[in-house]
Amino acid sequence: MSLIEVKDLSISFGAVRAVRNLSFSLEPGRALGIVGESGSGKSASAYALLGLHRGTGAEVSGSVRVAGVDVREADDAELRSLRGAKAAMVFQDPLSSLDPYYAVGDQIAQVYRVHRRVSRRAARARAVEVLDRVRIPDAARRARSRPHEFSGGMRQRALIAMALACEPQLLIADEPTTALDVTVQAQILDLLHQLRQETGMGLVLVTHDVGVAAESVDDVLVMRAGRAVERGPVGAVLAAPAESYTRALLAAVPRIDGAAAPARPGPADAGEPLVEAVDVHQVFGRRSAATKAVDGVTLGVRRGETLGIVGESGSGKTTLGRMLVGLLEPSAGRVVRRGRVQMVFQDPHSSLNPRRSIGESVADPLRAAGRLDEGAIRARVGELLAQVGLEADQYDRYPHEFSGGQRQRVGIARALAADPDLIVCDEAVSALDVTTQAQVTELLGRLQRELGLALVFIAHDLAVVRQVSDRVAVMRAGRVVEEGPVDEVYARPQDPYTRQLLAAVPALDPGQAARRRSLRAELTTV
Amino acid sequence: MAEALFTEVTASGDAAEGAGAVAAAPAPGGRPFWRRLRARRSALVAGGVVAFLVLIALAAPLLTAVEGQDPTTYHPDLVDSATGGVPLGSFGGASADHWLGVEPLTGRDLFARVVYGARVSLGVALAATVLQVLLGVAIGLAAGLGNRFVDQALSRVTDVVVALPVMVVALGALAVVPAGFPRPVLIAVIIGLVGWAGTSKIVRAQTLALKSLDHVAAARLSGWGRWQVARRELLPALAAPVITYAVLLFPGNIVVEAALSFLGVGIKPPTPSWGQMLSDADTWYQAAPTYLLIPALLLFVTVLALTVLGEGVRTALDPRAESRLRVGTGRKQETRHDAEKEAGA
Amino acid sequence: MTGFLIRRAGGAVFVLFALSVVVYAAFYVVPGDVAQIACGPRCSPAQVAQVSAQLKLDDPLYVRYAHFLQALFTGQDFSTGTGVLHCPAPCLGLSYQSDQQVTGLILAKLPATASLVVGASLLWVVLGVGTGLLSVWRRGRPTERILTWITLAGMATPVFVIGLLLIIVLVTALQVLPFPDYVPFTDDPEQWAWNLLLPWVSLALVSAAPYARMTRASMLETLAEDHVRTFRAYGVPERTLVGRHALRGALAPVIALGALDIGSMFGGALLTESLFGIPGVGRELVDAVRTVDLPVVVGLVLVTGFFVVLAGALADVFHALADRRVVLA
Amino acid sequence: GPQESKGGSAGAAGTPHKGGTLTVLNSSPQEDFDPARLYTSGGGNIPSLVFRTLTTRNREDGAAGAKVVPDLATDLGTPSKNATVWTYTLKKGLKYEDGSPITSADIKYGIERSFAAELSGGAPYLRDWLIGGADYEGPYKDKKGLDSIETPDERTIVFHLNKPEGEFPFLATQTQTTPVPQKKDKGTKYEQHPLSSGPYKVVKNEGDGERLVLARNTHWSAATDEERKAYPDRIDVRSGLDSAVINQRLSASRGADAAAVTTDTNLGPAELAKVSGDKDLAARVGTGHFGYTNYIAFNPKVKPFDNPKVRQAISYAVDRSSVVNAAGGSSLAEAATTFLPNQKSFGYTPYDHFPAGKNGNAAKAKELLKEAGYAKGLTVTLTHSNAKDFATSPEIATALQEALKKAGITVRLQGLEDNDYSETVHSVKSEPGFFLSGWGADWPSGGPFFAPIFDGRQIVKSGYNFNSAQLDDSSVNKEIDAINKLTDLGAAAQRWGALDKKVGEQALTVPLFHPVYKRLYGESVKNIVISDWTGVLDVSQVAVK
Ligand SMILES: Nc1ncnc2c1ncn2[C@@H]1O[C@H](COP(=O)(O)OP(=O)(O)OP(=O)(O)O)[C@@H](O)[C@H]1O
Ligand SMILES: Nc1ncnc2c1ncn2[C@@H]1O[C@H](COP(=O)(O)OP(=O)(O)OP(=O)(O)O)[C@@H](O)[C@H]1O
Ligand SMILES: [Mg+2]
Ligand SMILES: [Mg+2]
Repeated sequence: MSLIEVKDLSISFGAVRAVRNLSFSLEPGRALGIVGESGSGKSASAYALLGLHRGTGAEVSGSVRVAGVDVREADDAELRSLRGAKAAMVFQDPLSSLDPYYAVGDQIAQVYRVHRRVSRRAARARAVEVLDRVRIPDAARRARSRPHEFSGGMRQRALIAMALACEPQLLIADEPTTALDVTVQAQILDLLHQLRQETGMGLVLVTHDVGVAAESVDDVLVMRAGRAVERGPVGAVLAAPAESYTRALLAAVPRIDGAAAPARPGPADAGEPLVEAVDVHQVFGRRSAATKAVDGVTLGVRRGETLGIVGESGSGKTTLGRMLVGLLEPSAGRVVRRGRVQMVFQDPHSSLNPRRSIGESVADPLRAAGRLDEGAIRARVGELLAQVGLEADQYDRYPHEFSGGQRQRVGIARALAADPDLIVCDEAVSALDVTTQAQVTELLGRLQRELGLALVFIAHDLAVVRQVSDRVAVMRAGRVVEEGPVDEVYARPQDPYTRQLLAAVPALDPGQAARRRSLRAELTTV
Repeated sequence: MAEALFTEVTASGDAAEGAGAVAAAPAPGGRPFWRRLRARRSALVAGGVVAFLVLIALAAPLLTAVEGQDPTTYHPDLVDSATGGVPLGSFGGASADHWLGVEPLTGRDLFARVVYGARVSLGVALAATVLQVLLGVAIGLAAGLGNRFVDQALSRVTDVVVALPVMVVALGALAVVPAGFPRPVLIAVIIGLVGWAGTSKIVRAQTLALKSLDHVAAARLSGWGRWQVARRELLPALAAPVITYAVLLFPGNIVVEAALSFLGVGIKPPTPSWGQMLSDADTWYQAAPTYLLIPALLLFVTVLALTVLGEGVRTALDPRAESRLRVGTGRKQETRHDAEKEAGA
Repeated sequence: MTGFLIRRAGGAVFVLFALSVVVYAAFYVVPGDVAQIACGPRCSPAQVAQVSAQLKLDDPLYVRYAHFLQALFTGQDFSTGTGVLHCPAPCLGLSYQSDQQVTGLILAKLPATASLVVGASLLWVVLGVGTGLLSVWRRGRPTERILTWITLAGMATPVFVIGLLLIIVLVTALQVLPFPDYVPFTDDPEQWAWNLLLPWVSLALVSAAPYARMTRASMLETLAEDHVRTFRAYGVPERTLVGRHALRGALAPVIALGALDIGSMFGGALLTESLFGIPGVGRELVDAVRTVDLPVVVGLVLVTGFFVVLAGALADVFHALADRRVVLA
Repeated sequence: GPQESKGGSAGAAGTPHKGGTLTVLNSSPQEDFDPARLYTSGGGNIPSLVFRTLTTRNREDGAAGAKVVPDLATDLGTPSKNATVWTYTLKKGLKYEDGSPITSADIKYGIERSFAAELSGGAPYLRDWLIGGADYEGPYKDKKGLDSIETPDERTIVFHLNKPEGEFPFLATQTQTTPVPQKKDKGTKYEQHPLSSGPYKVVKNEGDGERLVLARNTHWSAATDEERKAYPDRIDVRSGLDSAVINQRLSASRGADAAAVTTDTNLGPAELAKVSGDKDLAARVGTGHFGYTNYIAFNPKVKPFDNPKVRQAISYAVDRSSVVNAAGGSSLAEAATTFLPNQKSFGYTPYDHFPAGKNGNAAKAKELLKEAGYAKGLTVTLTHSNAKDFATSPEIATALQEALKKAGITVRLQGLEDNDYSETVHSVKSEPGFFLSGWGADWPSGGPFFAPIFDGRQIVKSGYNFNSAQLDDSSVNKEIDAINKLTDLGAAAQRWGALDKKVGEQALTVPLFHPVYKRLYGESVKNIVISDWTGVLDVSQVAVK
């Protein structure tokens, strides 16, 4: 019997038909990757596997069987026994997927006790065990920490630990690595790989990143606009895609080791930097609780130039970006700005006002400038939305009606609306599938050529950074450990940390991925 | 390359259909808030009730003219003087002349007093609530947005206001303000001045939570001034808790007005108010139940209607509420959901 | 934490100081001749003047305020006619009307009010939060409807009406409860609770509705959050989601509201106190205001102000403990 | 005429026995328990169980209860020929609760300490009447004592007055004549445990008089005290209760409440309505008449009330039945046309100079207004208090407003908070022209009832003034002096009545009503006595067994 059997699944949110006639199946122990552009219905399909659309406004039709349970017909109790015990899910957004009020270990223990009749103590012990299994250091102690005391990567691992608690036959992971830097991403993917080998569970990995899929799955399902476009063994599909869309998707994947980016025009003027930071520091909290988020950084960005910033999670990238645009006053040092600045925010959740339509948010800078009349504003917003691959008539829709990637694009449109001289893009394309990503980076490139726009491009995806940047700065623990022209740094990394980062980048070729995995193991054990 | 791909994708027929997946529902008529509010039947009914009460208050002279009574004329002949002034006849002396009967002791027409009382009670409570909300929002916002010193200072001032007995304030105010000053206005101002602390605390807490969100930062980068940012990004989000709380303040204010009457510093007679009626009627529950029940019932209806309306407005203000409400009761089966849809179609 | 406590203590001093100034200022305008009231309406002007001198009412208000502050730190001596009455250091003075030490007077009244407020607040929080919880978990069921209506009706009815109706029903008609008659906890805890039950219920009924509404609103907010979806996806039953996760999220606003209520109730439970004859500070305050008994008013306002500040600070600490993301500022 | 005061039928039945605990449910606490600070005769019900005085009120129902009788003294006092010197002799064997003897020096000291500013609150008469009283500042400041009180021996006390006062025996009922031994005086702290001379002593006084427990004073001897019956063994006073709750408890009469009375809470109109519908309850209601008049006061110094026609017009326009209704109905108020209460002891002489009938005579009022030059009507302001007392309160004011409307007089209401009201209407400087007022007797006689309101020499320029019309008429003043000389109280009463009738012609006040007290008591309460002096049930007579 198959672990998953989906037939003719369709999901619609009111007038929006997110998934249409999707059918696929998964055998026990196998791994399926669902890839596709942002907004193509990947998350919606994954939710349907556990019946999570129940009670929401979504309408679901077709048949879904998971681990022998007919998800659409099952009653509440039956469904509950499926959820977590036989099939567990790791959500797209690790930052908000844990309850802030309870200790991580207790949350795992709680889930365990829902499915196993064991004592509280036994459940806690089990929580420590699985936390240890996902390599949370000092698991017994950290089980008592609350989520906010965990870094992003640790939280993601805690969620996986929760999924593992009841030893499910199936793990559904929705973009488990999106918000993570490459080193952590690699750790998580390696972990999933290992677990699968050890427990023999099935895996559904939802991702927009073909590279991630290539590293971790047996089969791949390519989705687009709610439909399955192509499916087959991962090696075959990636090596010889049958569909034009899949080909386009693969072609758009930026490569770290491929041909160098097309020759970029040099900075428009070599004069004074547009924005300049001189020995800036940022300290959060006071005395014993103080965190040095940025610790003495000096850098400048010229007109028409792109500065890439990479570095591990928590290294101070966002904080630096906020200081550059003036949202944060440096605790020490100074920032000089000689033009209009904008920012694309890292968290697509909080960067859009949930109570205002996205069109209104994009129109904000236009209205603030006060030069255009109502009609012209609407027209201009429509134009901007189209430029980032959204529809002009989505003006009146609200943020929650968009997928993660779509929201990120709204943020970019808003930054562009202000007609800035410099944009700080904080993980601006991290949740975008490669095609959309390519489209957006191309747009930014064009604006840079035409208007002399300067960019600060913060990302964990080294390949994208390489593609768009002139120079790159590598940050660690609030300091810039290495800075230089992008080819220079990628080709001849000086700092050991930079080397570690480069080794963590996922590869498209499954064979190469395996080689890298062992290489990483060496690097980390050394 | 990427650009080519993009054009290809959008040009293909498949993609055009795919666009349907992300296309918005056809542009709705009217502003979304009103559309969402209209969609909630309970809110409409409640709104109707509130409008009706307001109408009664506004049309008080007209209504009493129709009845042929006024709220101040004594009818000593309609009460039984020997047994403490109980209205003669059943149902508190209700008759064709006196639709709701008469007040014990005085024989004044109860209907007239109730409709005129609506003017004062609703008016005072509304004015007081508006004042409380305005002050509370202004001070809460200032505390939430200001620097540490401003925040500390305003928070302590809030504490002082919470701790200040309303009696002391009322007595002081009554002594200072000239006797000719309209009393309902004065009472509304007093209640407003001592009762904004709750709102300001809520607003401050919310502001602190909200101001760290990126969309507020984005609005600042858009070039708005401080006030504009507050108005566009903070106030809409504050509206929900503030409305929830204001709906609670409103009946509270009616009761405070009653308590002030009870303490002798309230609305001046012979002006009727519901609060005053309630505080006069408390001992009459057995001898003349309608005297107590009518204002109590009206007050209850007002509160209920306002609560439901407030809930409706609050939800309608929040574009996510539709899915949010259902989330709470996530027990409905998808299949049943479909079946219902079909049955309804 | 220590810094927080120090700042809060400083804030409290400021609040209390401001309160006493406001009250002194109010007594410039509040009508009522203290000496005449203390002496009685038929006192001759000469006698009133004597009383006025005896109470030191002839000094300008700021001088009296200075004396008040001094007495607070150094204590004060008063003449009883035959001897001297020493009022030790935190001396709030003597009542103009009854010649009692204000400190003692307040200490005598405080336990009753504390009993009333603490008991009632427990009850109203349980009732309010419970109703709010049910209104989310059992939306539309009869129990929920009834409870919601009861709390709303409670809010719409003055406490003197509710209390009286409860007396009629529970005491006079059904005879299940005694007429409330305050018994100090130290005398007989059981009788204490039994007698306070009715006041507690009355006060709880009129105060519960805001908690129900706030709980409901924040629970709905929390239930829509991502982490609740996580637990739903792990088969955690709805009951646990509502009762454990959503409720926990609703705690902060409820605590904040509670602090506000409990603090202000210490000065404001007067209607309940007078209806049930509970010898508490609320009634004392109204009497003191009526008789323009400045030392008693100042003393009571300071004590109630202290509770307001205390409740506010406790709420902040609880909030920070419950939600570690909050930094005490 | 007045209805008879009477206890309810239920309690009157059955012979009273000693024993048991009497519960008293009150709304106001007994804040003052110092004999120097109490105002009314005997200090009211509860203090009168602890404090004996030279004379006291006769503990009998109705009019007989308005008589003054000896208490500590052997008789009502021996006046000198012109009634300026009064001599009293104490009974033999009088003792305090500690067994020590009561002496005349203690009574002198008790009176003296009531002059101390620390112990203010008593009635003004001793200060006004005793020679040197006006300047005496009490024994704490002025150790010499008051020369006008002599104690030639332990059982004799002599008072020297500055003018003839035939009503001195009434004054001697006040608690200032309670003996206080100088050695036991603790100044303002004395009230915490005052030394008892009566049948009960204070064993518990909590919350400034909120909770009092009285137990038998074993040194009290019934043989020396004809007035106090002292049936119960204990008296438990609980105050600070809401009046509605007190009446609820008394009507339920459960447990200890069956043996409960109240000394300060009347049945309100709403409760009366309920009680009168229930036979059992109605039988447990005591009715009393206290000498009190509620009236409209004019200040003729303020226009247009300087014009007697205007005052008369208003007198005619008044609708007494709606006023009586507003005061609680005919069971709780009796319409009044005379200033003096409708009781014989006050010298009640019926008159109605401006007959308004039951519902007012608007026609006559209009006519008078026309004569006064207000043909087109008149607008006046009526000042009242906002207290919920059914006396000077808003209900009464609005009733008048409505009645005067019919006569073409527009009344604007000025409701003042309690303190503000007292200060405003009792100060010559701020006194309004037209306000609600009331006056009660310090003792049941015309003297203290009539003189403070109409005696020109009692106008107080700074301080509380009760002569609201500010009448200073030498013929009135002379007659007052003449009556004060009379030691024959019956003859005096007659002349007070005549004087009232004469002054009434000036329409300086419009008498509205005399209140009637109705009070519930518990099921097992016996021996209800309600005198016209207090109008309320006398706790010293009550039995619970
Ligand atoms: N609650 C909702 N209301 C309306 N439309 C929605 C809702 N949730 C999702 N959608 C729409 O459904 C489509 C599919 O969304 P889904 O979240 O499955 O995308 P996705 O493939 O996971 O994209 P991403 O890679 O960006 O996360 C999108 O067009 C989105 O706009
Ligand atoms: N408001 C704040 N208060 C306290 N500490 C903060 C605050 N913002 C950031 N930090 C801390 O500062 C450090 C740098 O954070 P920052 O967000 O700049 O990292 P980042 O490089 O952007 O990481 P990521 O890749 O995860 O986004 C982290 O340790 C973070 O915990
Ligand atoms: Mg998704
Ligand atoms: Mg960041």
